Formats: sequence, structure tokens, C-alpha cells
Amino acid sequence: MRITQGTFSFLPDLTDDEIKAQIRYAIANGWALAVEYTDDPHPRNSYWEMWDLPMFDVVDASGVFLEVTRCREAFANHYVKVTAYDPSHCRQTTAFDLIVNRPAIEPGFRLDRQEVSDRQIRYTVHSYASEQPHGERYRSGSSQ
Amino acid sequence: MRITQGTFSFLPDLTDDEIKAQIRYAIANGWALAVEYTDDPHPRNSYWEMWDLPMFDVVDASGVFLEVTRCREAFANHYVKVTAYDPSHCRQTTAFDLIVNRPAIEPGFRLDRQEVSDRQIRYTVHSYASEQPHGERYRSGSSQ
Amino acid sequence: MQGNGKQGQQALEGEQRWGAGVIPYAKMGYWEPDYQPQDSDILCAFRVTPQPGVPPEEAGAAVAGESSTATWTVVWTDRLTNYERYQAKCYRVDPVPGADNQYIAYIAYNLDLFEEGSIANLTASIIGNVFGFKALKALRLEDMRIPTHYLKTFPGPPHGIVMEREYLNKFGRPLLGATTKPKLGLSAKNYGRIVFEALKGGLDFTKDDENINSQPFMRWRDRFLYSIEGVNRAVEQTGEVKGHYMNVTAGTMEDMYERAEFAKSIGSIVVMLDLVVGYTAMTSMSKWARKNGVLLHLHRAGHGTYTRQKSHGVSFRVISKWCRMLGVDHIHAGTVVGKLEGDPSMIRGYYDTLRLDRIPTNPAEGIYFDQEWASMPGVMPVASGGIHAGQMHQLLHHLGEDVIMQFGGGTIGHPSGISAGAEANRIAVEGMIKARNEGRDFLEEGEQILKDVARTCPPLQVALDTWGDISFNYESTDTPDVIATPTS
Amino acid sequence: MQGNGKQGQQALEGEQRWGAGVIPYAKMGYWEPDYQPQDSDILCAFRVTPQPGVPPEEAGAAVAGESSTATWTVVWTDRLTNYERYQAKCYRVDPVPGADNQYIAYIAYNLDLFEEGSIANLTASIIGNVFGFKALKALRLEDMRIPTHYLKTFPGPPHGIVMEREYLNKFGRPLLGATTKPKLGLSAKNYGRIVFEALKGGLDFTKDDENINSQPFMRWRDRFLYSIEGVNRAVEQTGEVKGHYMNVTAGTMEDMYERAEFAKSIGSIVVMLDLVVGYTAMTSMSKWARKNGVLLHLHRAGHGTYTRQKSHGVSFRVISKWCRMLGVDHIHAGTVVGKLEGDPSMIRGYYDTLRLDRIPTNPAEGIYFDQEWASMPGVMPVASGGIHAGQMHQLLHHLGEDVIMQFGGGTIGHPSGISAGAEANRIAVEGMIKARNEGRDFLEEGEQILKDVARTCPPLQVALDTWGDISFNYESTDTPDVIATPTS
Repeated sequence: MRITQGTFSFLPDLTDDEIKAQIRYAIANGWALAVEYTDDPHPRNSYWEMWDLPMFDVVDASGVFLEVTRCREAFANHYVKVTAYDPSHCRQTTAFDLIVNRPAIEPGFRLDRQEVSDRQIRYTVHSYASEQPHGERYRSGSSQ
Repeated sequence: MRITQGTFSFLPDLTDDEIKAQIRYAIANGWALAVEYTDDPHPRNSYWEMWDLPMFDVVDASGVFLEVTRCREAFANHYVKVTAYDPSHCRQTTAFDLIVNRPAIEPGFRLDRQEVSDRQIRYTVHSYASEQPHGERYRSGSSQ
Repeated sequence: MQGNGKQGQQALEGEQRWGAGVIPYAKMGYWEPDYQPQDSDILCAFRVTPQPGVPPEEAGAAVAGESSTATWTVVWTDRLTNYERYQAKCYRVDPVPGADNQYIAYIAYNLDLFEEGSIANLTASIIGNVFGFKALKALRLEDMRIPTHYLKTFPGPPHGIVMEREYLNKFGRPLLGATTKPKLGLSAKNYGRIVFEALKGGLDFTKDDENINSQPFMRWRDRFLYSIEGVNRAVEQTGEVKGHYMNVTAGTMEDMYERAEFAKSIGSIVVMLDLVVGYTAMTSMSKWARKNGVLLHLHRAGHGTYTRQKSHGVSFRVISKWCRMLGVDHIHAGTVVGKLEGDPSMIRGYYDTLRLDRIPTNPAEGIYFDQEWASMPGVMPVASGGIHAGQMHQLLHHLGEDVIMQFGGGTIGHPSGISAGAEANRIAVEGMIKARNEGRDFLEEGEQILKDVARTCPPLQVALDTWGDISFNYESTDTPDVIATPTS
Repeated sequence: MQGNGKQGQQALEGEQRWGAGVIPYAKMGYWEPDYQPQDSDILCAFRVTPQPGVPPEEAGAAVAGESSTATWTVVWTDRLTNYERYQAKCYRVDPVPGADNQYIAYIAYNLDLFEEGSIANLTASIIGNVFGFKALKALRLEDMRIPTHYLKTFPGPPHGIVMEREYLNKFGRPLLGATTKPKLGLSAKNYGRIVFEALKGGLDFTKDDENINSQPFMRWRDRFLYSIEGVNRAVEQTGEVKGHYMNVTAGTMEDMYERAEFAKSIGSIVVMLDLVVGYTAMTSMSKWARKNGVLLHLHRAGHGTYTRQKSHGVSFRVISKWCRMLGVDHIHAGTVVGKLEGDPSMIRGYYDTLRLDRIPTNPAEGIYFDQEWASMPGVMPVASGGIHAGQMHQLLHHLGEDVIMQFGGGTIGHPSGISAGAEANRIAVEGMIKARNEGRDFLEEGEQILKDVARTCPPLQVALDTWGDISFNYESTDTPDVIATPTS
């Protein structure tokens, strides 16, 4: 399966030039950029690992893209995303995010159903990858 | 004080001819007429004593008025009212009622206040006349 | 145009109907001139003003479609259902006589479309999206026929006219009320004084204003306590049952219940709501009122934003039906002669709708369908807004006997005081009823009757002198159509 | 006419003012051209169409009077209060350019007039009786300025746009939804299938229709259970957070709470209400939604009966303000290009009102006052009704990024199925956002952008082929006035 989190996950994977264009858009808006990675892409995992601190006050897209490249190389079997952050009043949250790296094979999820009373079901979204410990997930392939 | 129950209690007391006119109106509408009396005119006394049964299917106002007169004579120190009753579908209740006799002196009511909690008060409307037993009320005067 | 299924508007079948894309509503089966409405159908009469170029049958079909199953494009999932049952059917479109480009579209809805006992559901369908539909310039829901099959799923008035009169022990004449004035700024103690004076003087009810809820100058609990003191003092001095409509309208349902429970606990026989609280809150309060033996008064605050204009919105007779179904004991329904909008024949239609058990079709009063109420009790209409004792003959003529006449300014503005104002109103109504019962032509002789009664009642004479020549003569915006031929 | 206190319209004083009888509103002090609105005043702009012979200042004064303290006749009990404080003041009347006999009346209301946190109270005053007032032919509430002093007494959206996006983990693009179709007749199991297919295909939300509550063909509890199965299956297959707006609209408040509690207990992240339930029920549900961490979606069913016509009723921008104040997370607010009424600049005004923290006066968008929201979170506007993927460039241009685009027929009516329809919509929005971020003129090049994206996505090509040329081109009934000079 293909996890469709992030702003552009239905489009074909963005090329490096396309990623740089999005980074430029964020810089033009005064947004901070950050790189994050994870091997736990559960839809409720709010906190992916931070690749260093967010890059505030950057003016140059290529510097940001360099960090993207470094993170992708370091975590080739992980999900990696670039996040643009808008600190302005009444916003103070992510402006957009895009997945720039994903494992070659995405085993995805299973839905576990616990029957409770009155025909109700408690649902658990189980990630196949997380059956292995951190660091040992997504070893069967690589996007590189 | 003057108890203002009934359809016409703010107008001057109706004359006998005026009472007959109202009776004729009820008969013309096919309503039954009844005479009731009481010495307990509390606003929540729903059941005055019945002077015989209601007069259904009457055609002659003077026959009804005769009963009014007889009741007034028998209970000169009571409240007496004539009631028109409408038994038709979706009505089945009193159409109008008029007081045709009242005691010469109406001592009226007192408001008793029981303080309860939270600044609330339980009210009791106390009738001075009912301090005496039935039959001994309103003896100080007569409307005749 | 009944019975003329024009070739170009006939419903499509098979592949033609189910091909992907956009199809005119009429061709999707929402225009069905041969349809015979079933006894259990909900029927609606809409006044439709189509945009230029939209034929009337298509406009009627669009209303039927957008208020029932349709979306703007073909969906195959329709095929999973017995969709013809759920499609509303526009079965008739009549041009409005004397109006350019207006039509009355008659639409039938299957009973299955609506949840039992839910005005919210009924309205979400019937007045949901369709009033914003671009292909129409304007749209008005003129009338509805509620079949007994659906009617019986609603509670109706908590008590109704008969039970209220028995509880009050007041028969044979209109009831009298007054809204406390000024609306804003009185302290709770001053407020209770007005309640007391007006009830002592001869009124049956006083009323909170629709916008008196709980403001800094007077919080609700204090107002309720002083008002009930005024009520009980007046009961003591008159020997009559009296009431003050305590307005429990509030920002949340929880606040409303808190206020209503308190009103009940201190012995109030009536509470009041504003229409702006909405149908769901009203229905909850209706059930509360029956359960707790408290009369429920409804002020129609806000209705004028959608009921007033003839070409667009919802007629007040439809609102009247909904309110009788969900259940209130009183509802403000117009005065004819006062300061607020209301054509006499239209108001007669509202009053009939609220009070009668069977209302026959009557285009002159805006009644488009026979309506049976299956013995559901009637609602007491309330006439309030710019009326005074000098109009008593006209009020009785237009509004009849089962009505609450509310004289706010006409009581409290009396030059001799509030009690005198109340007395003038009470004696005027009694005198007029007495004259009517004696067989006099009270409408014709009304002024003379009032003059005669005033001889024994100076406050009435003062009232006549003060307001005798006041009237509000403006043309009504909502009037019956001139109908050349009966519509059914 | 500001500043021209004409002799004939000046307020009376002393005996002249307090003599019994009837006095024109302007002379009672409701017309005060020299009044300087206070920061804490609630301000209203009304479009007034007076009856013939009623001067505009008197009409404006009448509106001020009837929506605040006035009754139609003089009452001495006014003297018990500091009545001048409670009198609303009409301080300005501007003729509407190009319109015959229409005026914009500006009226200021003291903060004391309104109960804290109660939209029911605010509306009972401002749109209470006055819309039925005979001396006016028509009346429309165009806009209100809510001062921060009053605004802060309201809860605002249970979560707001930012919190919703963080909860959903969806940023940088419009959200996508679809209303399940057909509206009526689907069994619970069939219904859940549509939820599943649409969410799996790429939508973020699916939605109950406004008139799907609990009918015989599908009761609410069964619908909720099958829908949540569909939601969770889609979460599993996409790794995204998904939701289905469960419509808890019901006949009584108790039924609404029962349905909302059940939706929460089975894990639904969102519930939905219809506007017809009313302001009081909505405010209660707003507080429930914050307390229980459930997003609150509002369908504006019924609004068209009073918002659509320019001369009479209440503008939807006022409804938008009230709903942001009482607190919903989503509200249907127009599409510009779809099947429902909506002039582009008017809709921009609604969207600004719902989303921005500060909205400056802008007559071209129908904004009559500066409005500060004091950091109250924004409401996500929902565009729903006759829209499709082929309009994506126009939708993004008109509606921006913080919006939920709901494609009902435009998803479910897709010839290749529901999932394909959803995929077409999702890739269209992603492609358009990507192009915009890359600096392209997406409005101008929109069709080309979609065509390019469709090359990697056959379902989008099919959608463009099916609906590419569909539009609903009718004139709007509610448009901005041509303003010769700015109004402030």
C-alpha cells in the first residue's frame, strides 16, 4: 500500500526540483522548514523524529534541500518529510508537509476489531512494520 | 373586595333581563345550562355545588331562569353562577359562566407566605370566610 | 397544467436515465403530472419564481428534487434503492393569477422520507437547501398538508385551549395580557410591581418581553421571584387565577431547563420561549411542559425575517402548523389592527390553523390544502403589538374568542396608571362579549358599545380619549392572490 | 445624512416627551445623528425600505426603537429607568446608491441590552418583532459589529481550524468531503459502503445529508455503526485520519445528546447538526463538542428562507458571525460556482468573516463594519452543492485553502465508481496546490494544469470528460450595492 499522508501524496513522487520549488514557496512566505523521519507512520503518530532543529529565517532553498538529502541518506528505509511551519498569529502550526522518502515496500496496516457490547467495536490500527523493533523495520527494501 | 371570577364580573351586576339574554344565547348555541353555588370561592375550587343536574336540550330561557331564582333564594349568602356547557367535539367544556349572586360582604383572601430556602416562598391563599364551617359563612349580610 | 405530461418533460428510462452526467430534474422523474397524491403523503404548495428560461415544470421538479433525493448529477447508488418511492413528485403547477412569472407548485412527499416526531427533520428536508437553489429567483413555502399518519407522531400542545381554560377557570371571553414595559432597564422589584398592578387591575396574564432573559440590570432568578410575588398578590386581591409568562429563553438548553425548573418550583403556571431557540429546543420544552404541568407560551421572535415577504420564505401558516405539532399552548399570531404586519384574511388562516380541528382549503385565506388535526388540541393564538381597548370590537371580530389579547403599551401607558389601564381593557372585553351574546351587531355598533360601557368605568373613557384615533394603516406585504378559479 | 439633526426630528423633552399618547420614534430619541458609537456598543447595519410617506430617519428610528426599548405609545415606567442608556440609537442613514427608496440605517446598541453568551437573546432583540413592523415594507440585517467586550462571553468554535488540522494531520490544502448519495433510501450497510469507498479513494470526510436523521429505511444507530466501520477500514488502507460527519440532528435535545454520545463512544471524530435545530440547541452542542473532543459540523439547512433576498431578512454574513461566536468547527458557506446561490464577492465576505482575525470594512464584500475577533479561532467554511473536480482552479481561487470542498454527486456520480471519483478530486486539489506553490497562475492555466495532472490519473480524465462543461450560470439575488463613496 501507499501511505497517503502529507500534502501531495496522490501525485507521483516529487522530483528533487519539485521539492526545491515547494521549499522556495515556504521561504517566500517566511515559514520555517524542518525535516522529520519515522519508521512508525501510524496515522496517530503526531511526533516523528526531528532531523535537527527547524530551520528558521533561512533564505536559501538549497541549504534546506541539503538537509533533506542528508536525512534521506541517513534514513533511506524510513519515511522522511519536509515540513513548513507558520509561526504567525492565529496560525502557529504546520503550513504544509510533504513526504520526500518512503520505504520501497510499505506493508501498511491491519484493522483489529474488539467486539464490545451493543454491537459496538473497538478498532485498533495495527502497523505490520512495528512488529519489529525500531531500527529493524522496513529492511526488505529501500527507495534508493 | 369583589371576586372577579366569571365571564362578566367587571361589568355592573347583570339585571335579570340581562341574565336571561345570556341564557338565550347559550340555548341558541345548543349549550346545556347549569346552576352552581358555593361558600368557598377560592380560585382553585374547581367544583362548586351543583344545583340539580345540568339542563340539557332546553328550549326555553325562562325555565332556566326559574332555577336561577330558586337557587339564589335558597343560597342568598352564597356565590351562585350560571354555567353554559358546550359538549361538542374538541370543546367539551364550559362555554361561559356568570356570577348571578354574591354575598353582600365579601371578606376575600389573605396571602400566607411560608419562607423556604433560597429566597423562595410558598404561597397560600387563605379565604377569610372559610374560617367558619360550611353553612355559617357570609352571615354578616346578604345580597337580597 | 395538471394532466399535461408534455413530451419534452417526460421521465427518461433505462440507459437514457442512468448515463453519467447532468439531466433536467423533470426528466429524472420529479415532474409527474399524473400522480395521484396518497392519503399518507406530505403535500406542499410552493410559490415558485423561476429564473429566466427555466420552464415552470422544470422549476417545480427542481424543488421536488432538491427537497428530496436529488443531487445535481446522476449517481448509480440511486439504483440500490427503490428510488421512485423517495423522489418527491411535483404533480401540478398553476400560474399565479395577476403575477408575472410566479407559479404555485404542488409537491407530494412519501411518508417514509421523514423521521417521526421531528420538526427538525421535516424542515431540514422541506426548507433545507432548496431555498438557495440558483435556478429559482425566489421560493416560498405557502402551505403543507400534514397527513394524520405523520401528525400522530407529534406530541401537540402540552395542554391546549380547553385544558388551559379549565385550569384558569376562565371561559367565554378572550384572555387578556400585557407585556411588561419598558422592555429593558427595570430592576426586578420595579418589574414585579408592574406585574402586580396589571393583574390586580383585571388582566389574566402578564408577560416577559422576548428580549428579557438575564441582563445585568435584572437577572432571571430575581425577576422570577418578584414576578411570582406580584402574581400571588393579584390572586389574593381578585380571587382569580393569574399568571406571568416567565421567559426561560437562554443561550443553552441547560440554562433553559434550569430556569424552567425554577419557575415551576416557585409555582408559576406558565413559562415562555422565543422562537429563535429553534425547533429542537422547543420540542424538548414542549415535552417538559406537559410532564410538569406548566403552560408553554411561545413568542415568535425572528419569524418576520422569513414569513413577511410574499415571494420568498415560509408562510406563517406553515410555522403555525409546525408549532401546533411540536406543541406549544400559546403562540403570537398577529393582531390585524396593531403595529405589526398582517392582512386580515391571512391572519384568519393562521388562527384557523391553530384552533380548528378541520380546516378546508380556502385560497382567500391562503389555505391550499384540507388539513385534519385528528383531535390534536388547539393552540391559543396571541394578539400582541400596538393594540388598545378602543379596538375591542374589531379585535373580537377578526380574532374571535379563543385568543389572548395582549395590551402592553395599551395597559402600562394608560394615563391613570397600570391598574386603570388593565381595568379598561377588561371591562371593554366583557362589555363587547356581553353585547355580542345579546345579539347586537358589535362590529357596527362597537364604538357606541364601548362608549356606553365607559359610562360606568372612567378608566375606559380615558383610554378611548387617549388612543381612540390611533391606527397603523399600511399596506400588507403578504396578501392572498386573486384566484379566478378555486385551486382544488 | 449624518450630523444633520433636522429640527422636525429632534428628540422631545419634559412634558412634551412624557404626555400620554403616541409620538414618532425619532422624536422619542431613537434618531440621534450626533451620537458617537462607543467601543463597547453592538452596531448594526439594516437595509430599510420604508412604507410610502415614512421619512428615512423615522424608519431608522423605528427600527432602533422596536429592537430595543420602545413600545408604540408612551409609558411612564420608562421613567423608572435610565432609559436613554437602553434606547438604541440610529446615528446614520445613507441612501442606497442606485436603489429606489432603500436606505442603510446604522444603529448602536448599548452592551447592557444583551445577555452574555446568548445568541438566543441577541437575536430575540435584534431580529425579534421589528421585521414584522408595518411602517416598513422590507428590512434586512446586513451586518453587525460585535465588540470584543461581548464577543469574549461566547465560547467560539469547539476546536477551530488550527486544532482541526493538527488533529487530522492534514495541512496545506483544502480538505475534501462528500455527501453520501442518494439522500434517502439507502440501508445502513449500503450507506457504509459509500463512506468506505469515498474515504479510501482519497477524501478526508464523508457526510450525512442534512435530512438523514432516523427514518424507517435506516435508523441512526445502525447508520453510525456501519459508517464507523467504513471510516476505520479507510484509515487502515490509507494510513490517514478520516472522518464521517454523523448527523445527530433530532426532534429533541435529549435525542441529540443520545446520538452524539453514541457517535463519540464508537470513536467518531466529528458530529453534525442542522441549523434548523436552532441557536440554543447549537450552543449546547458546541459546549458538548469541546468537552468531548468531537469536531462539530454545521449544515445551514433552512438559511435560504431568510438570507437569500437582498431586500429582506438577514445576511448570511451575520449568521456566520453568530455561528462563529456560539461555536461550530465547520459551516456550509457557499461555493460560488455550484448549484446554490452566491455572488463571489459576497461569499468572500462570509469566508473572511469565518476565518480571519480582523476583517476591515469593505462595502464591495458587504462588510459594513471593522470586526475584530480577538484571537477567537476560525471556522472552516464548507463548499458544497454541485461542484466537481473540473472547477478546482476556480474553487481554489474563490475559496482559498482553509475550506472543505464537498463533492457529493461529483464523487459518487463518477462513471468509474466512488473510489475513482474520490481519487480524481484528491489529485486535482493536490495538483492545483502544487502548481500554485510553484508560482503558476493557476486560475488562468487551471484547465491545462488539470489536463496535465490527469495524464497520470485516468479517473480525473473521466471526471473532466463527464462534467467539464457543467456550470450553473444564473444571476445572484444578493449582490453588493454600487457604492459611490466608502461608508466609513
